[in-house]
Amino acid sequence: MDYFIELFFSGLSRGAIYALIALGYTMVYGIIGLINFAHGEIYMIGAFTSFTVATILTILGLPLLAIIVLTGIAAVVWSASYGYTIEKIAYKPLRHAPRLSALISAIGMSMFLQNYVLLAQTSDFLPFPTLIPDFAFMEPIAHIVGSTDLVILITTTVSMIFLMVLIKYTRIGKAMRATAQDRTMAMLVGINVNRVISATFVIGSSMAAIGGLLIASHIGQINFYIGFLAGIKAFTAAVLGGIGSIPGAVLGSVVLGLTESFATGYVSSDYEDVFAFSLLVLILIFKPSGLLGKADTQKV
Amino acid sequence: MFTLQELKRSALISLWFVFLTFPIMVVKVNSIEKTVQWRWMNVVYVLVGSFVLSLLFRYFLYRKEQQSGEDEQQGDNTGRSLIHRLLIVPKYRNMIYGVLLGTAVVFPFLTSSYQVNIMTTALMYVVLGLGLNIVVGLAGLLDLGYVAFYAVGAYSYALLNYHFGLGFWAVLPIGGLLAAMFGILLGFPVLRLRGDYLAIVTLGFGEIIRLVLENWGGFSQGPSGISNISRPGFFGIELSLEMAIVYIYYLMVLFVIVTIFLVNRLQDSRLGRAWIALREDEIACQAMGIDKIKTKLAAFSLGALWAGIIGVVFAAKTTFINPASFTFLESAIILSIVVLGGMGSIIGVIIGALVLILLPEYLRALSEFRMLAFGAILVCMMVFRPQGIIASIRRTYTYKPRNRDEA
Amino acid sequence: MSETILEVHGLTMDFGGVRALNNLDLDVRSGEIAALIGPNGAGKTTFFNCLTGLYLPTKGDIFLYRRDKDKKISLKGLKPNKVTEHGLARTFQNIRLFPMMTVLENVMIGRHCRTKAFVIGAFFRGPRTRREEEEIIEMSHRILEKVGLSRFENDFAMNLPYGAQRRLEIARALATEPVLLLLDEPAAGMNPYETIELVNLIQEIATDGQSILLIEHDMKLVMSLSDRIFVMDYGKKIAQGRPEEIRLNPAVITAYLGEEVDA
Amino acid sequence: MLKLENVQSGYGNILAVRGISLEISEGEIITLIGANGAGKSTTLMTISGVVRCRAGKISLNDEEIQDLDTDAIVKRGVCQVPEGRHIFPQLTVRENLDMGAFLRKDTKQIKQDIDYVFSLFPILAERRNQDGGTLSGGEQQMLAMSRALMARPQLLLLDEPSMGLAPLIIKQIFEIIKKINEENNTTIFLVEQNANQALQIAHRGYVIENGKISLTGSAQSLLQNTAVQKAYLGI
Amino acid sequence: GLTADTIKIGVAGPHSGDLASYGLPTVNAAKIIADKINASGGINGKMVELLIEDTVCKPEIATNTATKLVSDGAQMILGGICSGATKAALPIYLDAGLLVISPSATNPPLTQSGDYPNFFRTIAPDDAQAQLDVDFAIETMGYTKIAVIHDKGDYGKGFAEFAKQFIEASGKAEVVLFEGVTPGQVDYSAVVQKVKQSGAETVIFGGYHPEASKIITMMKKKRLDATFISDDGVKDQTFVKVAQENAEGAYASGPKDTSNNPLAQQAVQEHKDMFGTDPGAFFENAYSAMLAMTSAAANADSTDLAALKKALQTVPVETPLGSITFDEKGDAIGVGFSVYQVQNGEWVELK
Ligand SMILES: Nc1ncnc2c1ncn2[C@@H]1O[C@H](COP(=O)(O)OP(=O)(O)OP(=O)(O)O)[C@@H](O)[C@H]1O
Ligand SMILES: Nc1ncnc2c1ncn2[C@@H]1O[C@H](COP(=O)(O)OP(=O)(O)OP(=O)(O)O)[C@@H](O)[C@H]1O
Ligand SMILES: CC(C)C[C@H](N)C(=O)O
Ligand SMILES: [Mg+2]
Ligand SMILES: [Mg+2]
Repeated sequence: MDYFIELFFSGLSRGAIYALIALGYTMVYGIIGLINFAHGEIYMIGAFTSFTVATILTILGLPLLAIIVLTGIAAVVWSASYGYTIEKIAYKPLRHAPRLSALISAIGMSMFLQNYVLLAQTSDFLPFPTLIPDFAFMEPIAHIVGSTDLVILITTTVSMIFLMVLIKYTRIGKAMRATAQDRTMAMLVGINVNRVISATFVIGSSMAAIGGLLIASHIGQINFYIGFLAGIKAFTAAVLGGIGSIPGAVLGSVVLGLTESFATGYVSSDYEDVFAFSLLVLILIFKPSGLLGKADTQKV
Repeated sequence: MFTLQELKRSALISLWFVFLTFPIMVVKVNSIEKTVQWRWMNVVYVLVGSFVLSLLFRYFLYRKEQQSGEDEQQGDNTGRSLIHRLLIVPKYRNMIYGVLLGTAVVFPFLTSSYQVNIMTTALMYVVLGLGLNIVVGLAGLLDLGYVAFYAVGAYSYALLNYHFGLGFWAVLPIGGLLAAMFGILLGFPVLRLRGDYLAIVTLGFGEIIRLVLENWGGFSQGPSGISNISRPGFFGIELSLEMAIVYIYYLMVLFVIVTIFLVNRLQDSRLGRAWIALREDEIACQAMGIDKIKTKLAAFSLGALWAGIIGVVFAAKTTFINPASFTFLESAIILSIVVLGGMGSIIGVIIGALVLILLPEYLRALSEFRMLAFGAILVCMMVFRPQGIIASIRRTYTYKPRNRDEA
Repeated sequence: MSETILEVHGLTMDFGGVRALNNLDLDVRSGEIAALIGPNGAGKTTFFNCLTGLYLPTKGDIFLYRRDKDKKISLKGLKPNKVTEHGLARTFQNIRLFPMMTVLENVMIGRHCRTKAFVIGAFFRGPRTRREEEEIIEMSHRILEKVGLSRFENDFAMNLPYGAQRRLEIARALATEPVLLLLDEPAAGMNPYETIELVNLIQEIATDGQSILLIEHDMKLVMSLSDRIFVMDYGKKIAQGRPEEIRLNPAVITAYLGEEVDA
Repeated sequence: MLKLENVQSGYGNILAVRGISLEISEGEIITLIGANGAGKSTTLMTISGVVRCRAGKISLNDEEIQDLDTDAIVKRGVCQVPEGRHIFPQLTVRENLDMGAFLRKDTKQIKQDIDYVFSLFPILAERRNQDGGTLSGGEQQMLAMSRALMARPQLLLLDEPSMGLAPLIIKQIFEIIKKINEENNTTIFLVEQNANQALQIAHRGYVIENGKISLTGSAQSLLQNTAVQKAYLGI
Repeated sequence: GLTADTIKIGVAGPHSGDLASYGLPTVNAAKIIADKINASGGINGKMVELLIEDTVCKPEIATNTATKLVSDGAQMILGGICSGATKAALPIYLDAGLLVISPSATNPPLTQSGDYPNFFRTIAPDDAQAQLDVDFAIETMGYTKIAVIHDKGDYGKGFAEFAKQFIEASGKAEVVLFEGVTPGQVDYSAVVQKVKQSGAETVIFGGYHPEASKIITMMKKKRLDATFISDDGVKDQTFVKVAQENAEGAYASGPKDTSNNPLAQQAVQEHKDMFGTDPGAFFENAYSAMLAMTSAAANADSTDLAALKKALQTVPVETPLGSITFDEKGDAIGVGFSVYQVQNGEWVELK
């Protein structure tokens, strides 16, 4: 039973990690229907920015809390700026183009950003400073849930609720939903579609930045390639949950995390991804629009 | 040509890029030794570089918008660009084909075996691109796991060759058919998924196949791969490496020709029409009596067939394979070929494959900037030519009065 | 004439709480033009969707009689493409053409379910396949001539004027050689002039013996064309009869017509 | 209020509107009639900025708007019921209506307006929590009209508002148009295939042929014009 | 023309993509030595010219790279970083009669199969290390329950399979867990829980330092106190830097300590001078390979394969790895292994 609980929490925190990235993925997909393959790279850039800023601040000798806050802000600012700029360069000119063209543009962008960081920084793995200390009160259960896990779980939950409220109840959220469903009509009811899309990229990228900061400090190392696998997994999770749906992204991530964890624990980690993808296939066969995705209602 | 306002805007943009690239390009920290390196020169590069590039970028965007009147228009069959006109008139088309074929034949005599070798690779991707084009370009099914079928082909040959000593020619059809079977097997449960859901599931399948190959050591020799695979036989004569390279090159030329011929026929058949219609409107298609699943499966497995065949060639060409050659990135490249070339257009796919496969090779001069440039070029090509290099020029059917009296 | 070709019993369709079709009975006879009318949201399109296999009805039966094959076919639960093969073809309320295919090709797609060539045929293109292709083109061309679209033959469907697109949908459906042709608001969005041309076209098709069931809100068209009219409201059939009966039916007037219409 | 001078616009290399000039004064109902493909919808789309104006000038209350983005034009009080309805398919009827009032901040008034449109179209009230995409064709048309009313525009552009509606509802739609014109002094630009009925309620009309205005005059005079009668009224 | 006065050395390896970090240090080593040789008049008067080509560690690209190097006139090859890509390219080099020395391709059959007589390496094959690590775990430390983890890569998994085989052969200990982890995965806690569940006293890990540091960090986080034993892909200063205090106490095998070797110190210093940073993975091996290759060419005064082979096998070269020659099969003699432990943030050789 203990083992089960340990695996459960392992899966949960892995799911929470995926979720931080998947949230941004799903938002961007929701609004422009684009699989933004560069989203993983935004996360990676968030991690690098955090790394740079945190190191500088450590050298300056600031207190830990200040470092965390300032690093978080810097990561969000820069990642959001990258997200914004990428949209303007690589996706906006393709609004009226076939959707696959934007997909290829995204793949190109992802390659570009990887190699950009590789060249401007380094190809090596860099040690990421431990920003989140071990909380004393967590010590009794530290072998099950660590302090970082806890912070990630909380952040993910808060982000999810924040985004759900944002989308459901705020003006910008309404504008996002409208833009996602019918761009022309959204313009015709007075929504500035360009601004809404930019805002979505900014918010999604900010989520990725927070993810970059927390995950890097959880893993303790970064390099230019960390965005790739994380991006693919997060995307899988987003689809599993029903792409475009905020709670779906989180649910999908958790399901994916748990599957991988239990597959590792009870079968073999050799095949954890095989299990993950098989689960995806199975779920989609029975629920073709994901766990919480709205079925595509097409009236004829 | 550039107004003051444009210059001002570019200046602002370049400032923005300085800000953007600051933490990555200017600062470099060493967290162990607690040192910070400030590379101020990079500010200057970024400033100047982004100023110029932003001017160019906007200038070309502007040009594109001006031109969009000419060729973006999808509906119009006449008044297209020169290349389209060349390709549509049969006389010119045959001439172009003739020239291409001639070049292909003499190519090995004019260049080094390196050139021949990468050209062979490019031709392999031409066929892969044409195969995926059936799935994505014609039938409109976004397949991000195409590489799985390629792997099936390659491993069929490697394993059959390793265990049973079967030769290239024997395995060629087997590999293709196995891959096609996999296509049907995998396609059956998932083909009712729509658009991007299908994309992610196929991506998943691609990964599953690769992971199984990687982990099931007893079957596939795992990550260390299979080496010493025989090259294609040439009437039992042992060929030197140079000769073998040229031989495989000619084989590929032949394959490309056959593929073009067959894909052309497919495209102009009842089945091909059904694919295109399916891509345009599934519901209307069903209402016209088209069996959605059967038609999609046909596309999926035919695409797989070609991937499998080229997989066999791949294994024979490199004589060594391991699962690392069959990652998602490979699928992404093949997909890029199809989209970049122009979805659904055969010539486009050929050009796309040549560009995308030869480009990184010729970009070797840029050494470590190679993949950076490759990514940037992909983005630019899409931004400036979203419909692909050669947008689909399908032969359209015309009615020619026959058996009727000319009244 | 007057043999029943389509028979619907107690057809019911629920969407969550909404009962879009409520125990509907209906029959269409060979060679007639029948019309289905009713207020917006009455369930007319839903009825077509149930017939053609796009929706699976909650309850009820659908039978198609094919005298030529001496068969009674239950259509309920069949896939849309099977339904079309058995002989129901339809047009859509919101035009659903293949926009990037030419007009001729659109009609050729209609021939799909009456032809056979598949992968092998495509690769080898033997004499059978070639003959089949010729026939497809020939036949499609004839249909286009009949509906008066042959001058657009090589234009992309998306570039056609609206009225022509509606006709093209009809042509495409005709190409499947239907036993019964279902038209969903064929005159919607047409101007009076085009509507008149459409009436002529439908009449012409009918004179070839084609049975037709159509949905329409244009009363002039309905009254002048139909042999029989069914009226629906809230998923139920509230009236049925010949045009002159329907026009005076008080239930129909309150629910739908508002006042007497003059045809 | 709205003035078009030599406006040209189109798609790709097709020029659908080839130099149209027209004028609407405040409080007027004018109608634009023409054959299929004549460029009516394109004209409306150009006014609201969805289709770029390639040449000429469009001014709204003496301000040039041809280079503004659609949302900016909408903010100036223009609202359109587009051809093809453009219902937000995954928003409920209620949310679709809310979206129509996107630019308004007077929450209370919005509530009242929703009740008002529900009273106009009771079937929508019944379907208020159903996804817009699953409505029947006619219901969608009613919703599109209602959504436009929710914006309380100064200038309402209507593209075939009667399409797909039952005879009873068509009558009602025209009554509503007349009513909001009279009560709210909303200026209305109406495009209709149903030219007869459109001209019944309009003050003035324009006839468009091949992207150009071929005829204009009071609604009465157009109704009596034999060419118009023959081509557009089906008489 | 020019070829007469220059010796062209091809440098092939991953210079872009995810494995670039293993390939680029070799390029640097080659550049350093080439510059030094050219500054001092070349090899018997011939200047060294480098042809640097990217393989991305992919077999199919490696064959293109190989044919390119061959047609560009390369006379010797430094590299083949990954075993897989190297294996694919070797037949082409062999056909052209080129010597290949790899700093890092450790797959045993490369030398042991005898298929590639032109192949040499300055790193020991995986089986040698695995034997050493297993002996250390069983004999020295007395462990009886061992978990073997690998990164599913050809190197890591190869190593792990040897380790497993040797443990089982020893009869004194038991493999309680044999698993692969996915490199790049965001989190390894599940597999760590599984190790814990298995009751292993030690983990033998086959793979590279990024995964190793993630795993060891996670082990500490999950309060698992099994020891950690690994291979030379881990015995790298980066491992200590990245895993920080979690690395303390970890064991890894690696080439015999050469940090006292003045040549090694000099090599590192040269790297700092030229590139301003610490060298990366396999730098010393690459440096040694390049030295062995160039001095063989000097000794043989030719780039003929047979002559080079003879020089390599007979004339010892002083390198950062010590004084090395090569055996019949192509493995370096003298690049023995020792076991190291992280003590106070440094790898310390255990005697
Ligand atoms: N998928 C669905 N989910 C929920 N309700 C639906 C769905 N499809 C149709 N309905 C409802 O069923 C009713 C009947 O719709 P239908 O489209 O059949 O009407 P109709 O008679 O064709 O109307 P119209 O003349 O306006 O086209 C409508 O009220 C509609 O809202
Ligand atoms: N999205 C589009 N792309 C290309 N051409 C278009 C597009 N929309 C309309 N057109 C063309 O522009 C011309 C004018 O079309 P428009 O829709 O304005 O006509 P309309 O008068 O509104 O006709 P209708 O009565 O059918 O609504 C037509 O020739 C049409 O084919
Ligand atoms: C750099 C590493 C990937 C090389 C590894 N030792 C191998 O044999 O493949
Ligand atoms: Mg309907
Ligand atoms: Mg219109």
